[in-house]
Amino acid sequence: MITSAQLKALIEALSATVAAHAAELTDLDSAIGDGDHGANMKRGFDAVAGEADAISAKPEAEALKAIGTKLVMTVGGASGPLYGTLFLTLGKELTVSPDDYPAALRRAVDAVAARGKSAYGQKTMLDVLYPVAEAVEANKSKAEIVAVAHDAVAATRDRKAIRGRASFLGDRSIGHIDPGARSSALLVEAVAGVL
Amino acid sequence: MITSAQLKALIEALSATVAAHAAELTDLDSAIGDGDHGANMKRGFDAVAGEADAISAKPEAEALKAIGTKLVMTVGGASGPLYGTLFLTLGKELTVSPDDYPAALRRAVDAVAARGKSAYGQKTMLDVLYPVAEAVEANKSKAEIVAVAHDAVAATRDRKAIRGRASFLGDRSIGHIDPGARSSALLVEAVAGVL
Amino acid sequence: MSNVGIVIVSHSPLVAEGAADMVRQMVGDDVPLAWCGGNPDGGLGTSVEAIIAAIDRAWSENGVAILVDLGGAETNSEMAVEMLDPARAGKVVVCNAPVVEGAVMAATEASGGASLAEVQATAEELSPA
Amino acid sequence: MSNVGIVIVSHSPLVAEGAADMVRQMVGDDVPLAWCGGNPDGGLGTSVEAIIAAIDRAWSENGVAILVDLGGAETNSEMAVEMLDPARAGKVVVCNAPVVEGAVMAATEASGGASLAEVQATAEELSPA
Ligand SMILES: Nc1ncnc2c1ncn2[C@@H]1O[C@H](COP(=O)(O)OP(=O)(O)O)[C@@H](O)[C@H]1O
Ligand SMILES: Nc1ncnc2c1ncn2[C@@H]1O[C@H](COP(=O)(O)OP(=O)(O)O)[C@@H](O)[C@H]1O
Ligand SMILES: [Mg+2]
Ligand SMILES: [Mg+2]
Ligand SMILES: [Mg+2]
Ligand SMILES: [Mg+2]
Repeated sequence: MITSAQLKALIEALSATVAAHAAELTDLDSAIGDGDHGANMKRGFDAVAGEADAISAKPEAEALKAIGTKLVMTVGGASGPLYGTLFLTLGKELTVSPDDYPAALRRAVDAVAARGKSAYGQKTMLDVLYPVAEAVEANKSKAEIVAVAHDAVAATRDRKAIRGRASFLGDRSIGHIDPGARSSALLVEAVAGVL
Repeated sequence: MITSAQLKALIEALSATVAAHAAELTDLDSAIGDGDHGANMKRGFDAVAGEADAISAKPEAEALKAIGTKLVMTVGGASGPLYGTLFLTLGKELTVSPDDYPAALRRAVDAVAARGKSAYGQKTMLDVLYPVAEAVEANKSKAEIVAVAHDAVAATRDRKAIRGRASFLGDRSIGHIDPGARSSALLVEAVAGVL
Repeated sequence: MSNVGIVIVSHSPLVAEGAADMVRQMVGDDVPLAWCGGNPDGGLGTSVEAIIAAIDRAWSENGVAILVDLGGAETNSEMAVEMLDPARAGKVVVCNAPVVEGAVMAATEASGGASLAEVQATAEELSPA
Repeated sequence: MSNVGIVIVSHSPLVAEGAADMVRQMVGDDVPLAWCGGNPDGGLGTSVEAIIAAIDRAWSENGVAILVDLGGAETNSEMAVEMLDPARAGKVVVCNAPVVEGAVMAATEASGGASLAEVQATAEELSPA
């Protein structure tokens, strides 16, 4: 069970890494999208951070749902309902089976795929989230999980985008890292730094 | 050959009948379209009337082309390029075969159909223009031609629209007169009153 | 009003408002109609909160058809529908159709008293399978 | 600039401007782009004169793809193309595609240096046959 203090530190770490990398995320999105992924993520996690006290006072599962709802309501791009669904589903699953983090994460990533009508390998955030879920299930160390996430980001470079705006570019999306994959790895790294 | 005085009277008669019936045309278009046919036609024929002197000073064929160009440039709805094409083609055909009005009219109506990717029987202005072209070819009297036009307007009521905005209504377009058919009959009647 | 309602969701508030003008020109006030566009800061994007509010404004007991433009507008609209009261959510569909042309066609169909399924099918005829 | 140009023609100036904003967000200044909307009085409709002027602003020697919304916008655009200098007219196509989605997809394709035929085909994939 994650404590209230950990929740607060988590929210701060997530919003800090998003803010620190907003320009990078925007640049990645400018290359193969509409150049707003940094601003979208920052809007969302700033809003979450703005309610850090109220959210972290809630029980773990409720806090995760509150983060998800906030992201859904504030991000404004495709990544909003996707990351929102990730946190909302984590909260729902942990309500049903408290402490079974690997199963909750797996279900949450499946829910993101359902929300996006997408799958692993299409050059999206799922290309990071699925390997991370697997590493968590395999009980890998935090350092290993973070390494898996960053490797998974790098692996999006050679893929052709099949979902999201980058898919409009067809073959020209090859050679670029997916912005949502990168933000996923940043979030994973922030979580690993706190828990 | 139509004289300059006749051309001027013709322009005045056309713009007068359109102005007098603008509200009616708009009402017809409100029922099965976007309610702008009266305003569109008035904008177009007012613009033509505003250059009545200059246009009627031109030789017949050139005058007809000038009317067509003016309509194309000012009507602002689908009827603009369609009536524009009618007058432009009349002018072109009369340049090639002066005085062969029946052939020029037939070719002009065919050009309207090509412009609209449409055909007789689809509840459009063509449902009037084709019967009129036929009546002219059959050398009917002016009164007969006008009667053909008005009968053709009435016949659009029971048809289902296949082209133009009214086609969006599907079966619900049945039971209404087509606004472009009505305006065609008004133009035919005005021409018959002058020539 | 018992006709199916129409909601227009675009990344651009200008597109959404202009499409609504085109719809009004075809159907007048016969169809409940609402639009939204722009992310929560007003930039290009969409807002789940604004979509929920638009569904509310265009509410009809016979259902509401949502027309969206690109990816994020669709995902955010689907999210918005799921966040509705379940009794309402079952009466709202996100159409797989172009936003402007779909809105005009869907609204024209709705103005004749068509069902939600008919309105959706009319809009979706405009889209490749 | 050698990329194919994009012209957006809507009955509504708001739709045309908003769609152009969405295009610019995807492709920046890599694609010649122009829009027009409204009849010659500014009401909903289209203007051949404005379309010709927009083609001029978005001119590229590699061609111009026009995206239109409904009937009159298409007919007026086809008329506008025919009124161009014949050498230019052969390099302009009116796409059978939804105006907003088609403009974004066509411009994205054009920004990669695609030919006019490729740009048109990309936009038209969005339309049922
Ligand atoms: N259908 C989808 N499934 C999974 N991930 C997606 C999908 N669509 C977009 N994404 C992710 O979202 C990222 C883009 O987010 P963002 O730029 O905030 O939204 P938008 O594309 O609406 O501008 C992409 O890089 C990709 O990782
Ligand atoms: N494709 C077409 N072929 C022939 N006539 C058409 C076509 N489309 C529309 N029309 C005619 O134009 C009339 C509508 O003109 P108008 O209201 O001025 O234009 P819009 O439909 O663009 O508002 C219709 O009543 C019909 O007679
Ligand atoms: Mg983006
Ligand atoms: Mg975006
Ligand atoms: Mg009309
Ligand atoms: Mg009109």
